[in-house]
Amino acid sequence: MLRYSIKRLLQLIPVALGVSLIVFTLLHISPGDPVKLMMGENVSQEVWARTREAMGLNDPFAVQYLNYIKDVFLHFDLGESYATKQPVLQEILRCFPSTLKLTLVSMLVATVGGILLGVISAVNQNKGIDSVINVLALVGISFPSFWLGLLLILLFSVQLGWLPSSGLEGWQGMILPCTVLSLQSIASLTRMTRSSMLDVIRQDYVRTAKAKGLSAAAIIFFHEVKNALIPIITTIGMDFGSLLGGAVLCETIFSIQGIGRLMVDSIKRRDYPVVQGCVIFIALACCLVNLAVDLLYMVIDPKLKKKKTEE
Amino acid sequence: MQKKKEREGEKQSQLRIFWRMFFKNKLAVAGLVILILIILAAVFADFITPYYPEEQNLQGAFSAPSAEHWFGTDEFGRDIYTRVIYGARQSLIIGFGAVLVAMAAGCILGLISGYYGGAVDAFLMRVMDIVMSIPSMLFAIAIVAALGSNLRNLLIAIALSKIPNFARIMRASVMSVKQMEYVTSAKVLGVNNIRVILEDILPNSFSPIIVQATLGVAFSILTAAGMSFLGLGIQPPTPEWGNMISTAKNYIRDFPYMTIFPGAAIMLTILALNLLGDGLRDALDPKLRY
Amino acid sequence: MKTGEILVELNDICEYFSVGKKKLKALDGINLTIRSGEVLGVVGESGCGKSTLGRVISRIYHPTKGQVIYKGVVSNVPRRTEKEHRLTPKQKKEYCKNVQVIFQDPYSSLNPRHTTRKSIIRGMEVHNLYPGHQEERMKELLQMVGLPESAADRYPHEFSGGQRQRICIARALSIEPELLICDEPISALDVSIQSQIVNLLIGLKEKLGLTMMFISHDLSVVKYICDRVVVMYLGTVMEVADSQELYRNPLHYYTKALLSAVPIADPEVEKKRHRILLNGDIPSPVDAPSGCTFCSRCPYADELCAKERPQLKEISPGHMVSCHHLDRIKENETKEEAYATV
Amino acid sequence: MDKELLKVEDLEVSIQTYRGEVQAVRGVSFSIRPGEVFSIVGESGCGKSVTAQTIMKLNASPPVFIRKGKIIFEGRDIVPLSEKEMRQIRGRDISMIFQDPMTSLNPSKKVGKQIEEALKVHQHGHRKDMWNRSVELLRLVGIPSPAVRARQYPHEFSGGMRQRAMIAMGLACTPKLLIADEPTTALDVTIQAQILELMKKMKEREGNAIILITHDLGVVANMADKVAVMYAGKIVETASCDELFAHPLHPYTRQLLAAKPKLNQSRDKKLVTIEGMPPSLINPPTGCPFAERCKEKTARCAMAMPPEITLAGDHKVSCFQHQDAGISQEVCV
Repeated sequence: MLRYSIKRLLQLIPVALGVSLIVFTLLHISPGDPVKLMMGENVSQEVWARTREAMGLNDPFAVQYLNYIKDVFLHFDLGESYATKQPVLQEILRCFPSTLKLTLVSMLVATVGGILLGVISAVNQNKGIDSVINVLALVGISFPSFWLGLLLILLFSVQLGWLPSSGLEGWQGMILPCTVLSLQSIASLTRMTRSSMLDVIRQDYVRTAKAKGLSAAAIIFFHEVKNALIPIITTIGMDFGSLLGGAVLCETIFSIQGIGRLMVDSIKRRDYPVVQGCVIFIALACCLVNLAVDLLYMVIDPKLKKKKTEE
Repeated sequence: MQKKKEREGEKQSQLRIFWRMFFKNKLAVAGLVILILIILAAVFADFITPYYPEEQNLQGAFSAPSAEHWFGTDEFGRDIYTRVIYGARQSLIIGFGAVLVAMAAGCILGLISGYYGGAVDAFLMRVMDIVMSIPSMLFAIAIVAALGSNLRNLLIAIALSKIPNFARIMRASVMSVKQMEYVTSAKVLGVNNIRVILEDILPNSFSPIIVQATLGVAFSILTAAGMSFLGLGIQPPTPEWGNMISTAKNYIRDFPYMTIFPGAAIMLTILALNLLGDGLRDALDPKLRY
Repeated sequence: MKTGEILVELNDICEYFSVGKKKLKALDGINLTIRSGEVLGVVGESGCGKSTLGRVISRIYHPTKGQVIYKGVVSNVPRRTEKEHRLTPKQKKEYCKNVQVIFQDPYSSLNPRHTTRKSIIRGMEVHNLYPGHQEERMKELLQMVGLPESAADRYPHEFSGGQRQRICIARALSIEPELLICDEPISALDVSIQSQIVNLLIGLKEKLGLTMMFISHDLSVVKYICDRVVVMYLGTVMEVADSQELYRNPLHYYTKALLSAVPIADPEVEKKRHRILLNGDIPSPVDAPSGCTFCSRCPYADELCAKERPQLKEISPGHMVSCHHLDRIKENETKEEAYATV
Repeated sequence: MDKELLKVEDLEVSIQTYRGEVQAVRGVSFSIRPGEVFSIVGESGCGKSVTAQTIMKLNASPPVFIRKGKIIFEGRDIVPLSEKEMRQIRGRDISMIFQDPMTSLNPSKKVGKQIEEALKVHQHGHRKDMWNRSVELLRLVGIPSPAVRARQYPHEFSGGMRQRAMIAMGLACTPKLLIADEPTTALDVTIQAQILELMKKMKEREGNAIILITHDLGVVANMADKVAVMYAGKIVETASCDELFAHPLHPYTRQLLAAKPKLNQSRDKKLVTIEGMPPSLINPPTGCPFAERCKEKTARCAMAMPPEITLAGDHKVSCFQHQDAGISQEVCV
């Protein structure tokens, strides 16, 4: 188990390199001159040339990339923001807590809510409550989250005045952003849990359990849920990524100073080092969460544990 | 004569079973009908809208929905109904275009990866893992940031972020079809690799892709709208649902209807696609057939 | 080629698959011959490698070690040594034409998107046989396997398992192979359908003068159709003999146990039978014993068996057994018989 | 002793499918005495498994419905019983083992726990005792080092071992009836011999009756006291095991016996083939279901279903051939 964890951690290295290469290339080919972006359009020719040399912009692409990589991995230095002249990492770390708070709470809400609704729905297959949950889930995955956000603000902040329309302060402040961010995940998890449960209900061992004389409730809780959750857990890990993506929208709607908002603002300001840093940072965060989920997965599925540790 | 008819009926029956299953699912049919209506509206937008989408009328700005302006007008007095209908064009082009590109590229990669296996497979899947480790929304944002925001770049961005999805599904499907004994027996008969791929593997591994494509269109439309909402997608004054909501956001306290209609249009489209996708999946699933 | 001559020769065939870090030895040193015109039965339990053997002979797999020699020509060798033996693409294709396979699962062995016509004609197209007369040839084949002509335009899912197996047979015979490998062709079918297919195969074999390799776990069916039988266990050959001889006078303890384990549909016989119950399970081929593969379940096994693999020795003409302790087994049996008569 | 343990009367079971209603079981009657091994033999789709699962009411409803009939277990009809009442019977009075030992055990639960669970449902006692009893059961069914094995997961067991564990689970509460649905079909011959031997041994010990569902006449000959031959949802012939194999009366039984080569037969004997396929059960034929494939059919076979006649030695058969003979034979005896 420990060896496997270490192995998986080591596997993160090529992923991190790949991500940084993709992002670095993308921003390298983007239009606009970095020096002019940094120092303004009317910088003198001489200063321009000097800064370019100093920043290593005249080096070949490969050298620039390697230098960047060296800074990132050896010194945790993601460069410096053009706009604020602050180290990028500092900017990111300033914004990250809000994003983390938002996404983790949403993930928790989505996981608990989605699995619960999915189980309820599957157990009452083809009954009234199942249809209601099905319809809600379908509507849920079809709802554009930014639109939902606006509608909720309209209702709860503007009309009723119950909840704040911006920020993440206090539990009242969390309600709207987390609802908006988790809705899609709740809906898709509900659907997945339901179909996974229905798959498991068809399995032979559920019939065996029934033949032993177990009650329906005991079968659901001791035999079905655990096995049904095995495929669900992987999707939760993947979901974290889409939650981070969704956080960009959510932070914009509710004016939250998070990493997504930082990224969008930086794009508009053409502050490329920050964009670069954000993408790499988020990709690594996703990988780590996926790794954590994978390890959790092994704890639940004994077959996998054996297979993976033997490899 | 009658016998021949019967035989022909049997001949297509696999497709017919599929359609019968599909048409039994009323929600799926509803999804298909809504989608067709939306596509028709987008194509014939010129004929079904009373105004031009970018026609300004500052005196008539912010008028509430009325007989003259069904969905009201925006801050420049443009007719929102007209803009919503024209907005469908952008969304559908991006949705279907991105999925077509992603599907073509993904299927080829998945096919190669799944059929040949080994080092090629390992390399391709590693690359896919890397791309997938960036949340697709962020990946699209990064690409648009680099290339600039317009319809073409948005389409490319979304297509690129979707490729790994298709590649993985295709690979898994090819790998399971490859194990089938009819593939082995084709090889034993001496059929060459290319014919085996084209005649045996591709047609039989395509059905999960169809479902994924339908859901992919929905996802692409949502992403595109979200990007436009952030100001990173299609720029005003071109009507697009996402950027319409983005503008409307500023007037939400006083003129909420400006937000409602474009949002409802997105939702209706996505809902239709999801219904269609569910129906296709159920109809293609052999497990549910018996 | 005259009946009785050697058609296929297997020289020390090994087939290893890697499972994680371990090696699964599906076949471990197989030496066999198939003579022209005979029906060779291959029997054994799951994991014994009988299907893998069929797949090596039909070139679906390359062996890890060893050679398949077909009519004196080296035809299947490990992939990396293919160049040394100068196997040209034309030769490979020619080999496909000569050796055909029928698989176990009639549900997955037909492409669901091909009509029967397409399935059958495809082979003729590939090998350019019967140009211009393929349609007639297809009809002839359908009739030969007992299907109506109207079957030509239908898709696999419209047929039952038995009918599909008939289509598979027609497809395999369409290119007039010399050797037909039947890989458990009837085990997925019901008893009443099994007999239809068995009789069809026997009829076709006589009519077309085919050589057949019949892989099965059903010992009674093998007895019914095969001339010679190979008994396999965990990737090695235990015993080879003419069918009559093997069933009357099994020498290897595993063969004895296997035969005695087959239930016979006659309660009178069942009550009187002495059944040898083997201990334990069949080990996984991943950790097969290094000596005699059967030593973990054999009551006669000793240190020698655990250390050294017995060679296949000819005991009487055509009857080959690989066992270190044939004498002891025989001795013990005569004793038991003596007790029984007393 | 003559008291019947289980009596099934005129049972009809249907399955709803999208093609239509499949009449899987069409009027099946039989009875089993305590300690008896009753075998239902037939080909796939003949309704034998549906019958077996219906006795425990394990089928999901929908799509499976009991249309008609009684299942009388120890004098009580269990068809109208509620799910809650059925739970009292399942596992305690009747238990079941299934065809595929690979999928019949929960993959994410230790084998010992799964057996323990079978005990816990119907018995009260200390947890440790229950666990010890599970280990004991595993030992009884011949699993080496049971204390270690009980803590393992099903995927660490081989096929034969899993079926042994299933048997241990089935016999945990010493049921009066064990239903074995193709218990050895998925197993190799030498393992099949072990499992059949085990089932016999356990039956001697526990004295339970067994319903053995199988397609293999060899297994029937080895195990059964009494045999019912099923075809297209109907029982066409019932007799004691010896009687059935010695004097098979129904043409289907006879041809089925002749269609499979026997190990102790010489190969000159030509295999009998039964041409054609079993009829579809969506619109089953009104006459004898076997009429279409029968080599001895007469005009009336396709018209009406032959009634079941009882001949000497409680040998029941549904065939017009024996309708007249039925009386005369009885006179003879």
